[in-house]
Amino acid sequence: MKVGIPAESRPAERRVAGLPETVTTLIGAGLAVDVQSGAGVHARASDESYRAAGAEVVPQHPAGTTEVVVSVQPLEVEQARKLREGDITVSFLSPSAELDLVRTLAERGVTAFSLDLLPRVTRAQSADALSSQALVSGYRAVLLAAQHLPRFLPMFTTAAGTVPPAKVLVLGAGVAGLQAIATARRLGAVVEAYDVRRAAAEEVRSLGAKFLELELESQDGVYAAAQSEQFLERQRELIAERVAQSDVVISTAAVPGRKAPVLVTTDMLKAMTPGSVVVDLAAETGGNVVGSRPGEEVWVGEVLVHGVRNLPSSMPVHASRLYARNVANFLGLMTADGRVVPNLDDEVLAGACLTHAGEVRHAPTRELL
Amino acid sequence: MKVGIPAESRPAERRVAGLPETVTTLIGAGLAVDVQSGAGVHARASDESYRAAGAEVVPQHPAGTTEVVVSVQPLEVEQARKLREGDITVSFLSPSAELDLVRTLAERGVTAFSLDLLPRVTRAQSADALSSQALVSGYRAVLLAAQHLPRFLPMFTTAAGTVPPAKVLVLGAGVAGLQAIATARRLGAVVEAYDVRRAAAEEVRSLGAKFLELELESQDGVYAAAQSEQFLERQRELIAERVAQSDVVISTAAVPGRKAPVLVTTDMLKAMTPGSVVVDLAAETGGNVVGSRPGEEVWVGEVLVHGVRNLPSSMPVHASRLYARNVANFLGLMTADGRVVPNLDDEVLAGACLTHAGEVRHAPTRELL
Amino acid sequence: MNWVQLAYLAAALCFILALKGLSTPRYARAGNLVGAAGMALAVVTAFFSVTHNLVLILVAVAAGTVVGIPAARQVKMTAIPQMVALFNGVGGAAAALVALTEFLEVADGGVLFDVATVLTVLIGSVSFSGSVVTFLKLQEIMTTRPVLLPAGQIVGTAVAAVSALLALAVVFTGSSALLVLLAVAGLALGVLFVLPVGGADVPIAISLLNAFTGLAVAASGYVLGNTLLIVAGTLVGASGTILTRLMAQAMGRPLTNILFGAFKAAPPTAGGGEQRSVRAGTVEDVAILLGYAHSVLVVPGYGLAVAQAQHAARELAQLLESRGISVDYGIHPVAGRMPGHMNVLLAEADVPYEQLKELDDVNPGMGSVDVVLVVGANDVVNPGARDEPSSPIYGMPIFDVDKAKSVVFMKRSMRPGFAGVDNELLYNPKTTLLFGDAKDSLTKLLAAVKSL
Amino acid sequence: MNWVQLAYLAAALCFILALKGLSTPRYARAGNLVGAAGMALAVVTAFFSVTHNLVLILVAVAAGTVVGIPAARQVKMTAIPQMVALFNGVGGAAAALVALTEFLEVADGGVLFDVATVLTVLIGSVSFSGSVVTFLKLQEIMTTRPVLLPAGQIVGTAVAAVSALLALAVVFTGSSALLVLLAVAGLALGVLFVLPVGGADVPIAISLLNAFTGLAVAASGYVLGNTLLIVAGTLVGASGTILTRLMAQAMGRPLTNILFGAFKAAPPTAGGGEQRSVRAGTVEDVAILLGYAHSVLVVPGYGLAVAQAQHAARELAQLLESRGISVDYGIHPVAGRMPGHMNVLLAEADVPYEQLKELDDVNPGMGSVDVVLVVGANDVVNPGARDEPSSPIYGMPIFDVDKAKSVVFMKRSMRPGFAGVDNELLYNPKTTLLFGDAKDSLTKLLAAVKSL
Amino acid sequence: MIDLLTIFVLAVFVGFEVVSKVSTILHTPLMSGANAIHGVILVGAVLITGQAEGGIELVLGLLAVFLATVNVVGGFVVTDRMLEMFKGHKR
Amino acid sequence: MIDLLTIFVLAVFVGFEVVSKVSTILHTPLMSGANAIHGVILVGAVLITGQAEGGIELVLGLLAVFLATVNVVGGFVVTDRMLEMFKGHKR
Ligand SMILES: NC(=O)c1ccc[n+]([C@@H]2O[C@H](COP(=O)([O-])OP(=O)(O)OC[C@H]3O[C@@H](n4cnc5c(N)ncnc54)[C@H](OP(=O)(O)O)[C@@H]3O)[C@@H](O)[C@H]2O)c1
Ligand SMILES: NC(=O)c1ccc[n+]([C@@H]2O[C@H](COP(=O)([O-])OP(=O)(O)OC[C@H]3O[C@@H](n4cnc5c(N)ncnc54)[C@H](OP(=O)(O)O)[C@@H]3O)[C@@H](O)[C@H]2O)c1
Ligand SMILES: NC(=O)c1ccc[n+]([C@@H]2O[C@H](COP(=O)([O-])OP(=O)(O)OC[C@H]3O[C@@H](n4cnc5c(N)ncnc54)[C@H](O)[C@@H]3O)[C@@H](O)[C@H]2O)c1
Ligand SMILES: NC(=O)c1ccc[n+]([C@@H]2O[C@H](COP(=O)([O-])OP(=O)(O)OC[C@H]3O[C@@H](n4cnc5c(N)ncnc54)[C@H](O)[C@@H]3O)[C@@H](O)[C@H]2O)c1
Repeated sequence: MKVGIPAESRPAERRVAGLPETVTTLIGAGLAVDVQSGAGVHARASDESYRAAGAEVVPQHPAGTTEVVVSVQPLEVEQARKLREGDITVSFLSPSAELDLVRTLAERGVTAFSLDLLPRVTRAQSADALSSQALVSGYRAVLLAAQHLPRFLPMFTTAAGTVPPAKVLVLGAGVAGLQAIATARRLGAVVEAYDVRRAAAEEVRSLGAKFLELELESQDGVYAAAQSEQFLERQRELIAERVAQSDVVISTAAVPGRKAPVLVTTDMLKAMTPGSVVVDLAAETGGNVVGSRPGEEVWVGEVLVHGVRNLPSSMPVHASRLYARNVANFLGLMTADGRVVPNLDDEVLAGACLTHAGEVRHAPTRELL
Repeated sequence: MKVGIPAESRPAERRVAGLPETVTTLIGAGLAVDVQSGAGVHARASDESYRAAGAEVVPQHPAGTTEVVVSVQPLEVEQARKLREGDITVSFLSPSAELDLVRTLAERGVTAFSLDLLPRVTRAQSADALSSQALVSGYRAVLLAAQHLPRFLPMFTTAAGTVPPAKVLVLGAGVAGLQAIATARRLGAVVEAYDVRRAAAEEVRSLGAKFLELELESQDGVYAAAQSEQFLERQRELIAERVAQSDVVISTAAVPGRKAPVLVTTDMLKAMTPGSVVVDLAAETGGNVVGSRPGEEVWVGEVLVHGVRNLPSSMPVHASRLYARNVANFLGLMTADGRVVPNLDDEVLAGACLTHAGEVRHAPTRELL
Repeated sequence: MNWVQLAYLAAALCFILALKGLSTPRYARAGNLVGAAGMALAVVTAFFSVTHNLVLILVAVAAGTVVGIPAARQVKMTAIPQMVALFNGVGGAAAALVALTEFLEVADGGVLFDVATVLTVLIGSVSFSGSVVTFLKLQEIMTTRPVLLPAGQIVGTAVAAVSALLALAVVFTGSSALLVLLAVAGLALGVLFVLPVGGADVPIAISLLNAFTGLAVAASGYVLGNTLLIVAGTLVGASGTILTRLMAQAMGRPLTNILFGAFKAAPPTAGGGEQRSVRAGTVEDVAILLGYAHSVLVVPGYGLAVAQAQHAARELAQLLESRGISVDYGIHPVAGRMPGHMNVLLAEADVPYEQLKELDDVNPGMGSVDVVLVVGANDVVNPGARDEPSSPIYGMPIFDVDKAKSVVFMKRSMRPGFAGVDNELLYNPKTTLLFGDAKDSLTKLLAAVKSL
Repeated sequence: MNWVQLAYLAAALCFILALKGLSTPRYARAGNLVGAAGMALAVVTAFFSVTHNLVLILVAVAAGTVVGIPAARQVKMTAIPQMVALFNGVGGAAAALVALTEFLEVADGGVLFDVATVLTVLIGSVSFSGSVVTFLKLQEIMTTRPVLLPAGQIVGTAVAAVSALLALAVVFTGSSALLVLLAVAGLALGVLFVLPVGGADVPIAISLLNAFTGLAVAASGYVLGNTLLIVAGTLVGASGTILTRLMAQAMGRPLTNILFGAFKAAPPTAGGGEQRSVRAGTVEDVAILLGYAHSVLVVPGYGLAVAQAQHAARELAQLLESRGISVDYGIHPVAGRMPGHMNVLLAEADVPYEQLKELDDVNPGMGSVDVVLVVGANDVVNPGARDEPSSPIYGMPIFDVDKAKSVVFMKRSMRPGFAGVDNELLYNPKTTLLFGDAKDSLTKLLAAVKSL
Repeated sequence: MIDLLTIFVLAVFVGFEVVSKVSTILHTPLMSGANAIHGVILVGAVLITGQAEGGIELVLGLLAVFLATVNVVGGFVVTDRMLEMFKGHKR
Repeated sequence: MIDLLTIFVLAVFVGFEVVSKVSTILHTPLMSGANAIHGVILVGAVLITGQAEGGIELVLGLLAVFLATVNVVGGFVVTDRMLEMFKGHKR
């Protein structure tokens, strides 16, 4: 069976779903690989290097010519139309934003896996592309903030006076948030973080940062759901107070499958020191910060709000490397004897499967259609 | 006596030579201060804050209306023409590039101090603006490189595989170089550095980085002078070998009053991994890297060469803060009883003095005229 | 005559040095040899005072040797404690016999003589019968559980009272028959003393009986007027007492409890673990394990991060390296709670990148790793992920630390890790648990390894 | 009679406990008190054996008390060593007198008695005269430099030979006159023994003489057949010997050298420093200084960076804090070799930002800082920058650490810092130098403070 | 008698001091070594048997010699075996 | 005699063990304390003087008592003064 790796066509996408090293892995598993010419250009993988790894470099998109198509972004609908029944596709599908595509895939009987639906169980970790890309986002978010900040992150005592360390506030301590905490601490900032998950407190402290405790206790549960009004009010107060004290705010709060919670209001931004920087990693799903727009820098008073769009793409070599391995590991879960045969009894595959045999298997998406 | 702080007029200069806090210091020393409206805009110091500190905010450039003019960049010749005999100016004057200005200042009998000529003796450290701005440059250079690098600086072992740490090579371990080393190490990179100064080896190691030893010994001396051909050859070999192994090169080598030494050739760049980043802090004085141009990003093959121009300006708040304190401390050296009266017998003032009483006192500049 | 005394004094010196040596790992073996040399000197010297029965005595010594050496040589390492108990018991019996015999030989030795005799016989018998019972327990010839006789306390008190009365009677009457009765009472007392002791406490009981025998020997020294016996016996008595206290402390059982008949059943040291037993070690145990290893693998996990123990871990590793031990860190892809969690921490602590090893670097050679130090990790070393298809973490690659020669687990409790599944490795006989906050434990370990 | 012996035994026990107590800072005072109590018990007991001259004896005791207490009370702290020497000397003299008197009283005590007497008199006299000379030296009544007599070795050997002959003669003849002569020879020997000892070594000599007195007392115990004197004297003799060795080690002078007449002049411990003397301390000294301080200021400099000692410094600071000591770091604007050098290092070691203090935070309160720990800094604490207008660094603000109660300087040598100027602070009497690589020294300090 | 008591007291001190800082791992070997040392009762056994005029004393004495020998010999050998782990590793 | 020798040997051990781990700062106080302890010669001095029948023995004995008292009293007091620095600081 053949796996196809297209050059990404969505705007500003610089990653690629397979690299020469994962091509080697796939070929080792008995598969053949087609790579669209130029697919790895941003990830610094030349066509020759793919060839050297054993892939065939083809000029066109591999949809319709390979049984499996792996990509970072969802396929374009026109490419999806070329897929044949039983073909498999693996990508971030963001189904709620791609309903046309989902319909097409279902109609054509394609087995479509969306890595953003992957169950976060232990066994699936090596295929967990959300985690691996969030790692990149967290790291880059701090670099972005440091770059835009007109001041130092670390403290310096020098002959020309002492510069205090910058204060960084991280809202949401998931994978990206934790990595942002770690990176900001590396650069010498004083970091504090807030999250609604109970376990987050210990996790934040395990990185040497301060966790902001809401006096009021939240309902337990891995992911935060809607909360009581009292809770939300106390949360707003706390965040308002801490935002005003911070030089940098990095917000990463998200609730899977929903709009991101709004945590930082315009008033809060106005209370910040002039020149402060806010990086909103949740901008693409609605934003944690009022007024942030994905891919844009907005000045709110004297505060720069950077709404993030596809941050991993800004570091294509390593982001692709992690993603490509995730994809290879994911294919590994369903490859045997040189054939990719998904067993949908496997909870991991079942969870990640969006459409199969003409059916939309993901309930929330089905409801949206 | 009055000190004037103009808004900087040179392109892309975002710093300012005085901030409300240093205005307070100057007023405390018995001086009055005029600030040109909008001078502190990038450094996030509003006209009100200057007023609150006791300064008068004036609409025009203070040249000709105050006895002392302090600035970051050299004055424009037209402003210099307004200065009266005996007026004092303090700035980075870069005399070799500003011969017209030097002539004007000398003709008008202005006492001009150039902070880039300040002797680097212990007592002058608090006025050493070259050091304080180099600190900023070293820090920003690493952020710049990290930002452009398509890969991580730190190492990560994750479920999607292990990413090795990036290798950073710092050429020239002066103030900026050392700070670059420290910042890159903070971000988790593996850092090595090279310098011709003998003492640099220990200084580099004192930051936990590796120092590249040339088997051949250099002539001793604080600043590196021209070297033997054999030495230069061995140096080229060593640098070529290490550049090829590096993901990031940050070059800061400089020889005061001369063109920067050329250390990295185009061939060396071509041997680097695709996607590598070179930041040339010496670009403004000729460049350590062949082909680097100040303020431009040049692709040499698949390597990005960033020629730096005025990096401190990219972080105006803290760069201004350090610079303004340097300037205040410098004025402090010659202020008594509310009057600024330079005593040119003082080695520090004498060293920094470029023109005085119609005379160009800095020998190399005099020769150029 | 005088040189005989000097020889005895020299022997006593050897014994002191022997105990001193035995208290430090470095000189322990030498100490034992010095002790043996002192003993040889003492025994040879004693033969110069023999006027009768030389041949018979030599035969008895030969017989003892023929029995003792093979027994000591062939016993399995795991059965050594009961063997020590047995040797201790026969020593106690010998002391009692010596006093008894001397009592028979000497007409009237005065009150102090009688008192010393009575003490020797009583303590010697207690030590003998007590040791035999501990032997039976450890050898599992009888149950290892505490045996609580009905009205045990009362019977014990009664026997003790009878012994006391008999002892007084012997001192006043000088009757040998009563002395023999006293010996019998002592035997009973010894049995009653040890019966209620449960499995884990038996070694403490042995140590106490050992100190008893020392005292019996010292008392017999008074009986015979022999300073060597006094000195050696007292040494053993004193050091044995201290040792018993140290052992009790190490197991978290206050000695007073044990001395005052509270040899009741106590739960094993650790908290949960349902029915199954785990081995909890002390900092010193682990320190010696590490200090005498050739290669150590540190496997950090989320607990390292929670404890912020990265600096302490690096310090310990450096200390071990400075002692010529090779140390690596095994970094699991999902250790911690975010990708690269361990990298961040260890970079902060300045651990050289070259020491960070991945699964594939380490697992093939795991068999030759002497000690794996699991610092607050759990899921990433859980063999269930490899061996139990039913486990929710089945299929995750792990560090096969169960294949190393020994494993030290640092955690605070028996609670599971992130995945919430029990870890078989905790119950592995190779595993020593070191309970407590990881930073705390590491700091203590550091001090302990330094003082090796 | 028997209870007298028991009282003596109890006193001996007190002495043992006293020495034990005196070996640990925590119990040192208590130990001294226990010793005094034991002494009181022993002396009171002795009075029960007094049959003659009770009043005279009481008068003598009263006189001794009247002389001893004020002497001990009023002596300046700096003059204590010579006072100890003097007390030691009179003790030696007393022992010699006791033996001499007993020799006069007892007709013929046998060879062992004679040998013990001879030893007591000889050692006691040596101790007395030797102590007197050390007193004179330390009190600077005579020169503190080594006095090397012409042909000193030969004279010494001759006097020693004469003493030996006299000793033998006394044993064989039993002549009291010869014994007095022996005492005189002993006095000469003591003088000869101490004369060549130079300033710094005098305390070692005192300690050795102290051990000598102990032995003299033990020997006198044989003379009098008194076990208490034997035990107490031996204890002092043994512990004094060990102590002498430890002191010699701490000063880096092998004891063998000292014992074999090599009491030659030796240069002060440190390397350069031209003529002027500096005080180099040991790790233990500094550890106790730190362990008993209330506030400590760490001033790091370029040397901390060179040694990469940031982690070790932070560990030490944390340890001190855990003992309730307040610790701050004084960060000088130009410490190190680049702006913010210390910040980078201390951030890496995770030192909380709140502990980083600047010049203005620290200097006003410097007078109340107990110990300033200067870790590889130099120029930034050089008082010349403040006080000497001619200094090339004049005008640079510094940490006024010379105003703190004491200063510990960690560096490798007497070499100056970046500015190349000598630092007066090194010669300040408040300053203790701890030579060696800063990381090394800090690591050792850490262990030493832990073991306090 | 008081001398013997003094000896006793001093020996107690020596016994205490000498083992007071032993690490856990050496508990068992130390106990075993001490156990071998109290086998010194063999000296007593030899002495009394060497003076026994026959009869019950001789029998008891010989038994004591036998038992004490087992204690001594077994004790030292078993201790040595336990201590093998400390052999050969250079620091 | 052999008992006294045994006592001597044991006391040597106790003396060694008891001070073998003292830290530098305690060297001088320990020396001074030991110095006070050997003032126990006062006991000997009292004993012989208490039996002296007058004459030279009495004079020598009284002198010994005086000197020994100075040793004892001065020794303990001076040691206590030295140890004042360890007073009162709680860990
Ligand atoms: N790396 C990632 O990206 C990521 C993300 C999310 C989840 N995970 C999951 O997290 C787990 C990581 O495995 P792991 O072995 O690192 O951690 P783990 O399995 O969660 O075990 C951590 C252990 O550390 C102990 N501990 C906690 N605090 C401690 C302290 N202060 N001192 C000493 N011990 C302490 C805990 O035991 P006590 O409570 O008894 O002390 C616990 O058993 C995996 O299951 C992985 O799937 C990983
Ligand atoms: N901060 C800046 O931006 C900057 C830049 C350039 C120059 N400076 C100058 O550098 C100086 C800084 O003052 P400072 O007090 O930090 O340093 P310093 O005066 O240079 O003194 C450093 C001391 O550390 C000792 N040392 C070196 N390596 C050591 C090691 N491994 N272990 C222990 N000690 C070690 C050295 O003594 P031994 O050799 O005896 O060990 C030396 O005396 C100032 O004079 C400043 O003007 C500063
Ligand atoms: N078992 C595994 O293998 C595995 C792998 C990856 C992640 N996870 C778990 O999932 C968690 C979340 O991962 P993620 O990064 O994808 O999360 P995410 O991106 O969905 O959300 C980021 C964070 O925002 C928080 N958040 C939501 N609403 C908030 C609010 N109103 N205010 C503040 N914070 C809010 C969430 O609690 C979460 O921690 C991780 O922390 C981890 O524990 C598990
Ligand atoms: N005493 C003080 O107060 C004080 C203050 C600041 C700096 N300094 C000293 O001055 C030194 C230089 O400071 P700077 O940062 O202004 O220097 P710089 O910017 O002039 O030069 C940067 C570095 O480039 C190096 N260099 C020159 N030619 C080179 C070549 N061919 N190859 C490699 N490296 C080369 C120089 O040695 C120098 O270290 C500092 O390191 C410091 O020691 C002293």
